[in-house]
Amino acid sequence: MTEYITLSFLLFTIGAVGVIVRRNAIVVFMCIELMLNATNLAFVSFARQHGNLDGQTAAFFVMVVAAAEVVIGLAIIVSIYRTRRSASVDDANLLKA
Amino acid sequence: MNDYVPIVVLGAIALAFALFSVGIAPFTGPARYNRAKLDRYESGIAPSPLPDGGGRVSIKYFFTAMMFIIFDIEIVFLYPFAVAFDQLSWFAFLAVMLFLVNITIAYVYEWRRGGMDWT
Amino acid sequence: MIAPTADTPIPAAQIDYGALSPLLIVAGVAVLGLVLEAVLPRRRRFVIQAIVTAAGLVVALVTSVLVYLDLPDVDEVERVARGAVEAEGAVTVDGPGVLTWILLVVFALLSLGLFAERRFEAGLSPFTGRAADVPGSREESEAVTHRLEHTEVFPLMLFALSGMMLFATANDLITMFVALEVLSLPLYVLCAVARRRRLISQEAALKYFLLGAFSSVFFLYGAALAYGYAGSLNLTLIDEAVTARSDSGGLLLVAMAMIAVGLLFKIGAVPFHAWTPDVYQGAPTPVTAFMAAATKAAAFVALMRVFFVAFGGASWDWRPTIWAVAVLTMIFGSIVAIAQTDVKRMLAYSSIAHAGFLLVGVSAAYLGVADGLSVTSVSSVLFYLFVYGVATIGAFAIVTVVRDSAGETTHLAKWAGLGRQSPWLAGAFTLFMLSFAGIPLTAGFIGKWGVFAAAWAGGTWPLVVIGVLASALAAYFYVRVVVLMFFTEPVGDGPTIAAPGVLTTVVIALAAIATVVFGILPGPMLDVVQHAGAFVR
Amino acid sequence: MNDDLWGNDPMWVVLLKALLIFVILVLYTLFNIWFERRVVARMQHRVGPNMHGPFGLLQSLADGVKLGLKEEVFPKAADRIVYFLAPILAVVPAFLAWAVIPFGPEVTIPFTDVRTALQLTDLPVAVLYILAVTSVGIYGIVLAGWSSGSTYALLGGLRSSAQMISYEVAMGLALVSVFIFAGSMSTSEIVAAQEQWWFFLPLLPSFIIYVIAMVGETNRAPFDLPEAEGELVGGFHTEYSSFKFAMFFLAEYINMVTVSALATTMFLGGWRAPFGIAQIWPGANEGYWPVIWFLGKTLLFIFLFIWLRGTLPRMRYDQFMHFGWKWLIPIALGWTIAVAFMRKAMQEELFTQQNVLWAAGVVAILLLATFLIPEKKTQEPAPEDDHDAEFDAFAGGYPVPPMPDRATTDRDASKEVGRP
Amino acid sequence: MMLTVLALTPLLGALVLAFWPRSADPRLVKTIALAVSLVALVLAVVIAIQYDPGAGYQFVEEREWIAAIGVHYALGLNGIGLTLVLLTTVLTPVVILAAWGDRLPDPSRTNSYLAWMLALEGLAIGVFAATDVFLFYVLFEATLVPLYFLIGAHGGVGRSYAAVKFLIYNLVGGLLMLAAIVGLYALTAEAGEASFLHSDLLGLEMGEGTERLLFLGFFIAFAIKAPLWPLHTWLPDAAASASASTSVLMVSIVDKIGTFAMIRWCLEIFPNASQWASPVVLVLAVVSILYGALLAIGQDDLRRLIAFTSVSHFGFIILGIFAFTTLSTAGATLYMFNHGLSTAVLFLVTGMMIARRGSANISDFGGVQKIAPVLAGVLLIGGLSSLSLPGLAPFVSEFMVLAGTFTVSRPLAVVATLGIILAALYILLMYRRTMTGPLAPGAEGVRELDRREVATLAPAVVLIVALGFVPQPLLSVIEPALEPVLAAVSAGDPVPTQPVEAGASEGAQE
Repeated sequence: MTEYITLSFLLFTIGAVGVIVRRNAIVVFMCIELMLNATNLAFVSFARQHGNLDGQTAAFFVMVVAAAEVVIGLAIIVSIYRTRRSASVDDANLLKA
Repeated sequence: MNDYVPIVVLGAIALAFALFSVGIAPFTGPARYNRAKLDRYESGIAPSPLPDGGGRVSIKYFFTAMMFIIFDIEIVFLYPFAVAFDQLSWFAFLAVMLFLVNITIAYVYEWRRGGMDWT
Repeated sequence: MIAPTADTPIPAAQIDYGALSPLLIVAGVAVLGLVLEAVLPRRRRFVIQAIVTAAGLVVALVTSVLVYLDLPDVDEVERVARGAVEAEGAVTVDGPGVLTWILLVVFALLSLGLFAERRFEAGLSPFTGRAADVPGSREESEAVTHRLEHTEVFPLMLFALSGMMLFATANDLITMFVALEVLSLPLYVLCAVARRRRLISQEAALKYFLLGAFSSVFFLYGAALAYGYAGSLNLTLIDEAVTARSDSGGLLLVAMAMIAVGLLFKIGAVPFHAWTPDVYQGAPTPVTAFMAAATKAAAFVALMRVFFVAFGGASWDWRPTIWAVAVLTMIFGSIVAIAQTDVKRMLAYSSIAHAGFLLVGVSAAYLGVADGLSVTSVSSVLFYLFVYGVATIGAFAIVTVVRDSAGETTHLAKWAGLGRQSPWLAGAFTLFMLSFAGIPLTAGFIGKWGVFAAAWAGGTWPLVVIGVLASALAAYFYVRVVVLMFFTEPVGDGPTIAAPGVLTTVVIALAAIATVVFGILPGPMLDVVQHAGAFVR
Repeated sequence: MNDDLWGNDPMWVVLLKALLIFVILVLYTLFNIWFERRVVARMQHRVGPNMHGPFGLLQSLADGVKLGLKEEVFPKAADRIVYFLAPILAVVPAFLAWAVIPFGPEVTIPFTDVRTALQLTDLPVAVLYILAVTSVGIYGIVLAGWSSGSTYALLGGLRSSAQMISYEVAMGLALVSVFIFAGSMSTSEIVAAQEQWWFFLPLLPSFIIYVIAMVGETNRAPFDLPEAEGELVGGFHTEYSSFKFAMFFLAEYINMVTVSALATTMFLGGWRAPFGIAQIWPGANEGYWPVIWFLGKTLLFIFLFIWLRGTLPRMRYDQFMHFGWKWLIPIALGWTIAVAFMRKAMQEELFTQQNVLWAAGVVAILLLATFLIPEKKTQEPAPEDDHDAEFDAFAGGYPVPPMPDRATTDRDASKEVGRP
Repeated sequence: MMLTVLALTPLLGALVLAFWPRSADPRLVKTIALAVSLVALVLAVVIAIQYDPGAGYQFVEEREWIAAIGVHYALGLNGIGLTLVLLTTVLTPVVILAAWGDRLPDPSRTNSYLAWMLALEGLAIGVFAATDVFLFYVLFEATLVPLYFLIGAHGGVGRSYAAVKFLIYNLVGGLLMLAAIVGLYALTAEAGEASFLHSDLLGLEMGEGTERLLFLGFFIAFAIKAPLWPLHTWLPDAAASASASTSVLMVSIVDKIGTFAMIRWCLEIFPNASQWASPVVLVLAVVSILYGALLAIGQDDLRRLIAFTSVSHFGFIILGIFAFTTLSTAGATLYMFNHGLSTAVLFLVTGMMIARRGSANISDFGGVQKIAPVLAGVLLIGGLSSLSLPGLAPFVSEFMVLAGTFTVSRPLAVVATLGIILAALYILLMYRRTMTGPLAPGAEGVRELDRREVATLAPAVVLIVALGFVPQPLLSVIEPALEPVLAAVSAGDPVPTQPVEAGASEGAQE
């Protein structure tokens, strides 16, 4: 069982690093999705380990939420892209840090 | 877990076949260089340059994708419900119906606001 | 034909709809708003949507109060607590939770006044007519000439509100996560649809979204690990596992840390505050007001619920971290706010500082004395959230009023001399600033007093001392604004004060009255928050 | 599910079955191509391929070999890696879907005494698995379109994916009622549940929706917009040649067979002998015979595909999407709800079976009738100056040819303003 | 009810003025303000007459205010409070009368100027009468707001900076006290019922560490208020920027809250900690005395000079308080009153001088007594009272403080006495430079005092002289009130039963 957890943790870390390192909003966003899926993996593995269904149900909800997030997130990214022709996070710098 | 082993086997066979076919293509066919041949095809006229990133595509495709996601999620919920249908009480039944009503409302909203106009 | 076979029936969930009715009403009205959006003709949508939303909120408010009055007493051995776990363990309808509902609905009602204000933009709402248009394009000016308005903002706001309400009462980490997203997603959208300065608004939305999604994944992974540790996502059951733990609990520590990251982000605590100034500045001001007041309230109650109920048994593991975060947040927010030149950014940093003060109350984890009513972490934070929220909405309402030809003028230099031009407005703003600074006879003072009292009672007096010093720092920049408004000569023509519409006036007036009344006579409100009791588990 | 039946085959049996499926699919594809050409030819009063092999049966093989001997092209603008991988990504999932299709009941392998099911494996979520795996194939198409670096290919890929996902929803909804009746998503159990009644009878609307959706899913006429030769040249595979093109071709035909097989399994009783035969001949549902029934039923659907292709003109893209989103999906949704209520009513014994059948029939007829009602021109806020307005070829985002009475210029925004 | 009425009278007056139309005749507004303050004075006098010196807290009012956290609206006066209430009510009419001719930066805002003054008076009375520490704190902090606006909106050059500095310093102090009050709450809540009443807090049990911590919270707040070196730096800035009337209100009344509260809250509630801290405090007080005096000598700005003299005087007051002898403490209390008077005279007179000359620099004056002898005379009286010339009021109190301190610590008393000499130096130097010698160029415009100004200054001058000869009425009120305080402090002191003697022997040993 620990392999799955390790894998999920690895995926999560890769996603997190990606979010921090990458500059393209879409890529950042995909990294976040990767993290969500890593979470799902963890949920399902733990569900198996504990022998109850809570984790699997949780994975269900996570999928739905991830989908909703995709809809909203892509809409925002697309609208920014339409106005600026760039999806780089660094190009969005009207708000001073 | 063993249920999935045959799938892997079949997948391996298919993958091997596909890789082999695509892989031997350079050796089976002729290779005669021709600049026009390597250009993209545009009905016989000189191809117009593509903008970066493939250029813009209609936002309608985005709408379609979004709607698909919403409805696909709906289906994801409906399948377990359907499978367990006979074991479910009225409560679960009504809950899913309520869920469907909600989806329908979103659907009507999208329809009315022009999200499904393809013309 | 295939006969139905009911071999192992799955039992129906027991749900007390009465107790959950405020939540259901808000969500229901939001859905109703969508239907209206689909069926109403465009010209009449705005007014009807606003009225329906207001009516829904009022009904929700009334039912919340009724639910609150009807909460059953819990015979816990030690402390006063009222309420019960509902919906198969998913939601806890208890005193603090229902009180938070009431707060949230009140905040939403106040913000609604700003959402629905159509006096400033030549009779149009503060939201863009068609979010899909490229700013400055021909389509956009067309949208303006055709007087298009996004009336979806009302349902969106209600959806966010329902998420917040659920967030504050969720008794289950996955419910909490869903609520977190339900509250966040509409806010992301709302951030992006400002009528003026759309680029900034969209940028704010993007930042909010990316960072928000990032942090909620952390929350979720924390939940997954907590599940791995305890074998359940239910806060009560996690508590049992935590209390009975035998191992060192490395998994538990990581889980708590990750959950904390997610929650602290929503709260805007350092070092997870990076989004706050950008988003507060970029979002349409009504949205900022709503977000600043309501999100913070919901997130704080959720934070306390998770850490008091589920991880209460491990409080000595997490409290030092929260102390550190609280200290950092207070000091950082106060110091950086001093350097700000934009009102909205300054209020954003002030909100960070306030998150720190609130965390002081939380970190004490003081649950009160047995069988007695006293200031506890929960009650003091609730009171603070109320006064902070009211003053925040009031302050942002004033921000919407101070404008020049390009819309709101948020640069501080432009606010110079406001006191001469419209003493009432400047006076109200001063009042809110004083309340933020925690000057006696304003509600903010009692709020601060409460969290510090709870912290001291919880044995963290050094935090109280740091807290009061940070308050003094914070007071500096609040006072600076007052100085600017009253004692500085206006630059050029000074700010143009748009005559506030009835709605905005009412909002400002209500906020100001509440700030004064609860500053002078906080007794009834304090009684209420104390009688709310502890979290039910 | 029978636990000792699945996942306990010896490795060589698994290998054998997998190989068999692979071979069957390849051969079936060759056959289908020939079959299609012959049938279409017959419909058009032609003869069709008849030179190579008996009845020209080897024509497809010859074509395939010819395809393999063509020059392989890597277009200049292509993204080479993705361009290379796309056909593989299209074809492998097409094969994979067959892992859970039941060809027949449990049999003894000849020359041994090993008993095994005529099905590679089964999963509790087999149908879901099929849907998932076939969806992966869409990636192949989109990526092929994108990586070619050509406008036609890109548009074809986008259209294709838009179309497939649009009809996937209707298809998925149609399957819900099957699951309600079968109480399982395992293919073998669904077949088992159809022992008495094939589901296409009680679930006729589902069946019709499924059949329409499956045609849309496989990009076949009249829904073959992605490769619409007239407008998009070849769609997503415009720039492909040689074996890579062959892979897409193969994938399309396998997908056709896959959806047919799924239709057979879900609605036509799978490998069960047609109604009546089993009553006359008890052995019809045992041994290797069911494979015949199964392949026969599948071929029926293949014929339907061909028939449609020979009969119907291609739809316009907007008509196609309109049909999918505004007709199929609401009907599927409504029907699903109706099925759920009926089933619930049966559970509560409100209805006798008879009544249900009647009601189903009535509803089905009513629903069918709705197809006959011409669609109203609704809601369109009648463009005031439709004819005088300058025509915008890209108004909705898709290039639309100008009608004879309209002049082409740039944007006509007045129509858009009506809806924020 | 008497005290509430007394405190509410000016507050209501302030409210009336705030809403009075701005276009109204300024003289009418001023008259109203003066009338209100006189009413308050009359009320205060009535209270003083009714006051019975031997009966502890009187005119007590006690009502629940915020029941949830045990806060009461509790007022009551003892001798000390009465003294300071009298000081407040006496000085306010004087100040308003003095403000009659103030040229404000924005003349249309006379209303708010006077309204804030009245508000300050009301709040100050409340502070002196509050017997609930929470109420005390609220009013204590609330006094900042009027003063802040008085300095910031109606002050002179650099007012904005001065106002903010003033506010931040006092706020820091106030907030530290808030922390301590929070601590008190935690203690009482733990002990049972949360309460902030003075009477409930008296016998409160607390650990040594806690007590010291809480004591520090309170003490630092009061030390900032009553500018004790090194926390005094806000005062000179504020005084230099504020109008003369504001300065009087600030130094003579509001700063007294600091010393007053040291007696009422620090000594009574934290007797042990007060004992513990007294050596340090005494040293700081002496440093204050010398430091203030030395810096006063070096000042060229009249207002800053007076501000530094006040730092020095506050040093005496704090010295007296923390010497813990009946003599010194009573002297300190009396000193509060007297210092209020003498500083008021100084600030007002110099204010008039500055208004006439248009400059606050001593070097811009010279030989003024030739053209304005009455003005010079009043300045001299004020100055002499400030340097504690025998026969004027401050002498009595300063002597008492020094005498009391002497019994406790001879070295400190001796060093403090140096302060008197320095005081003579700065006052006389200032007087010589401004008033004697040849008339400085530019100082010709310094007119003689007019009748209103004489009327303004007269009451204070009269009181200074009168109290110089007959301090007994005030002392008779003060001393009984101090008894319980000293009893509390010495109860924590393990050895001596008679504080004076013990102190003396201690001093002798040193």
